[in-house]
Amino acid sequence: MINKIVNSIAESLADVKDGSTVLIGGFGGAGMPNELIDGLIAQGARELTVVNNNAGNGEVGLAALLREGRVRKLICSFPRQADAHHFESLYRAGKVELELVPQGNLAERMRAAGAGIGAFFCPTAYGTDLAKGKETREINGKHYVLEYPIHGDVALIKAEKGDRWGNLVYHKAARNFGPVIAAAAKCAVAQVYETVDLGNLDPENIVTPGIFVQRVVKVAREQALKEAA
Amino acid sequence: MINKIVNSIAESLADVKDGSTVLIGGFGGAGMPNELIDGLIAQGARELTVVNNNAGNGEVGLAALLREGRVRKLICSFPRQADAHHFESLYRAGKVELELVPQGNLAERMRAAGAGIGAFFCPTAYGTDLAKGKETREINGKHYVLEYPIHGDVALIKAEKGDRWGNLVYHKAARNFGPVIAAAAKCAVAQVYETVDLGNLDPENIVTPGIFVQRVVKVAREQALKEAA
Amino acid sequence: MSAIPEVKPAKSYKPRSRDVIAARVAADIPEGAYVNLGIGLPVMVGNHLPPGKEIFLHSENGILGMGPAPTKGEEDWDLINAGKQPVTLLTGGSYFHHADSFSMMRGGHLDICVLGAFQVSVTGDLANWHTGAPDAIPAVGGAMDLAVGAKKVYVMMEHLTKTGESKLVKACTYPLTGVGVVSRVYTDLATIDITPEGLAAVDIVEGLSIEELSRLTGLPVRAPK
Amino acid sequence: MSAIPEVKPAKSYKPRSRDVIAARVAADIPEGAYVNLGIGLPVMVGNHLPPGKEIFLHSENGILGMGPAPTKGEEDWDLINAGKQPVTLLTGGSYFHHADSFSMMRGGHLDICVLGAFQVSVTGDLANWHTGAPDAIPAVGGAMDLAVGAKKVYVMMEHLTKTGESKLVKACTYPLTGVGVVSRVYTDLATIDITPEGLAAVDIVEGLSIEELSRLTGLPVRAPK
Repeated sequence: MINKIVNSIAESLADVKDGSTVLIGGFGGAGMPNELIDGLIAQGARELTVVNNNAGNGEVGLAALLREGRVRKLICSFPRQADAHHFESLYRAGKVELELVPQGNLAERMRAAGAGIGAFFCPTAYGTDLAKGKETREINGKHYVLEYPIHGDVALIKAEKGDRWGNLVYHKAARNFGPVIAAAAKCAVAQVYETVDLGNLDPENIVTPGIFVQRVVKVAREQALKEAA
Repeated sequence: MINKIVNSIAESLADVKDGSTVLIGGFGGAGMPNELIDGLIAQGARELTVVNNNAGNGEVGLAALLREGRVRKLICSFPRQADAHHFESLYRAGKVELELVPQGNLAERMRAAGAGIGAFFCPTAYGTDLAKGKETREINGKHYVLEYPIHGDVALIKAEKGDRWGNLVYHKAARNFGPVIAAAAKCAVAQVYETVDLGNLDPENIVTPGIFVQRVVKVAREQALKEAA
Repeated sequence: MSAIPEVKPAKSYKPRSRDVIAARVAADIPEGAYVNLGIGLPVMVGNHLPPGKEIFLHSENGILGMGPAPTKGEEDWDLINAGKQPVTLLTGGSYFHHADSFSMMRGGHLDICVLGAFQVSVTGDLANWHTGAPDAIPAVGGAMDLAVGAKKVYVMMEHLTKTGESKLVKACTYPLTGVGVVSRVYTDLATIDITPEGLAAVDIVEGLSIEELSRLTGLPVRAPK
Repeated sequence: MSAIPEVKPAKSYKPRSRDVIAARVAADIPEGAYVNLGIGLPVMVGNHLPPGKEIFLHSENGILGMGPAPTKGEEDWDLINAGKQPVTLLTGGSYFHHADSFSMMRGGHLDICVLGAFQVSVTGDLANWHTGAPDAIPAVGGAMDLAVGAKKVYVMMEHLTKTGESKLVKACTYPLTGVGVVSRVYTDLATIDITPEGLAAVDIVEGLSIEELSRLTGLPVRAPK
């Protein structure tokens, strides 16, 4: 019997290595797997390359991971926010590298990783500083920039429900990067509020099929955390 | 009020022009929009480029469109089937052009069209006759072939239910190419067995959001047709 | 020599308020349009969409059919807009993941996006993501994806900077967001189309002449037809 | 001269039946594996998967967790496999669209695919989609996507053609499906790994010597360890 549900966050992250690329879901606080990130802090992996849309908010989750000095490089679309002060200090001190990527390229580059695409010509950012040094090409009169996939060693996902085969569903706009990073990482770990029996999720409505998910771990619903995020 | 539900198949296809590229959903008989294809035959458009995984089965749908001589070119992954005799005769007589595309490239090239990607490096078919004359590149030690999007003027989709904003859900493996071709075509027309009120489809479970669908038309459930397909 | 005091001419026009600009943008959005309202000023357009018309608001984080802010106490922090503010979903709306959401932009499925700007050039170049200041934390979000993807890119901005310089320029001096992407600009002074022949006013606030608008803009602006 | 009749040596081995080959393939599929069984011969592997093990069958047309054929009268023609035959869905299975389905292949998410073949070369080249006959209707389906995508590509085929030529060859003469993609070949005579050092038998049918296997194959085959 295949059971991808593990008993603890510690177990779900036990083998994350120093220097890993960690894809983290979430857009602002929605879909941000704070409990898994706390687990990653406790686990101790260092020199991480982290991919997330933002650069942490306040003191929880990614902000805490940054504060603890575990992040060598952040690949991100929007690190500038009122409460992203940990990132800001580290960045100004030259202690974290930033690769700024337009949000759609962030999504599409990870989608390419999951789909086995070697590179793709994308119109976004053509003619801007974010395309500097990149290969460009005109195709049918339109200008494109060549973009490469972003592969992850680990993906940290916040979903709503999961079953023992790793099937996932999400809650509203907390879905955001979840299904994309699940496919882009070697080991996708999903925190869920509910683990359900096989068959409880309608096969028509499964958003991330279990093939993309290696581990599922249940966390308690913490309304306070969600609002703080 | 926006109402994408049209009253008849004739109305849904009234403006299809000669020479159009028509993306047709379905894999074998599953998801094959036979009623829409019958409508296209009645509508009369000629010199069509048709994209479908197969080359028609028996006497219905795509097979009938081929038989009627409306197809100039077929872009397809698997035209060889026991009951694809109309295609076979036309092909042997040099009356229809064939572009053979690996099935995943067919899907990914249409996905690229819908996603605004200009071209992509794909490992499929590298070193084979189907990559002959195409640009190749080695990326991180792996070989890729450059593939271009397939855009459609019209997409013909078979879905299960649709609402007046064009939101669609499918039935089991009849989903196949539907969501992909909806996004790849200028005008996506979906035949559905049920038109439902707005809100009847759960926002978490909508498979094709209405932004990708221009017209929805209700057809009667014809078990006989489905089995013949 | 007795000095004759120089009389500064009284300003003969009143700039439009942000709400009036937002309402002006909203008036250009037809029923059935798929629209993305950028963070900042453009969000205000949402407050001026005519309630009788069905217009589909897209949010980059995976929402189509976005509704207004929830009433106090009804917030769901899993349902937020691009600016991370709680929103609602209209009946008929849907959720999807980020790759699909940006396919909607990049694939040309959005009819209109409305963006803020630091500068817009006469050729439609847009600068709205970075002031170019060396110590600024750069952040781009979805602006570059929207700029190349939407069928029409509308910009909503003040006509002049706080120091009185035109934000409509011959060539952007701030880092670009997109090249030749802007169709129309809505400011507190006028609505102006970017055309192959240059700037063309669609409307001007009452009391402002086309000559004075051109002078303030530092560029020739054609009079409305 | 009185003729001494030449005695043809009796065949000392019996080739494996298709079912036995299928069972042999099935024995190499570990629990939890994500597996695609190609149309034709490989479909038979499904009949030999041990009922106690959970193995996930993928079908290119958007199914994960494919189950066995339905009982007569229970067919749903919207639920078919790659060979267009009616199937069922296991509890816990899911449906998805074609682009996602081929992402599962191309993205390296499938552990194993089992394909038929016309020829396999010593370097793992696969030829299984076209005989090269000029009048044949070409058809490729998902074979090329599977060949480059799955972590391991297993081939299941007769060892020899009907005219007695080896289908394991130095270089394929039929048009290629994929270059250097095959890991292991299961035939009616042996199970053979494609290694950087050449062909290496894993097992051979009883009574067939490694020398005779090599002779039939027309290529050196290393003996099983």
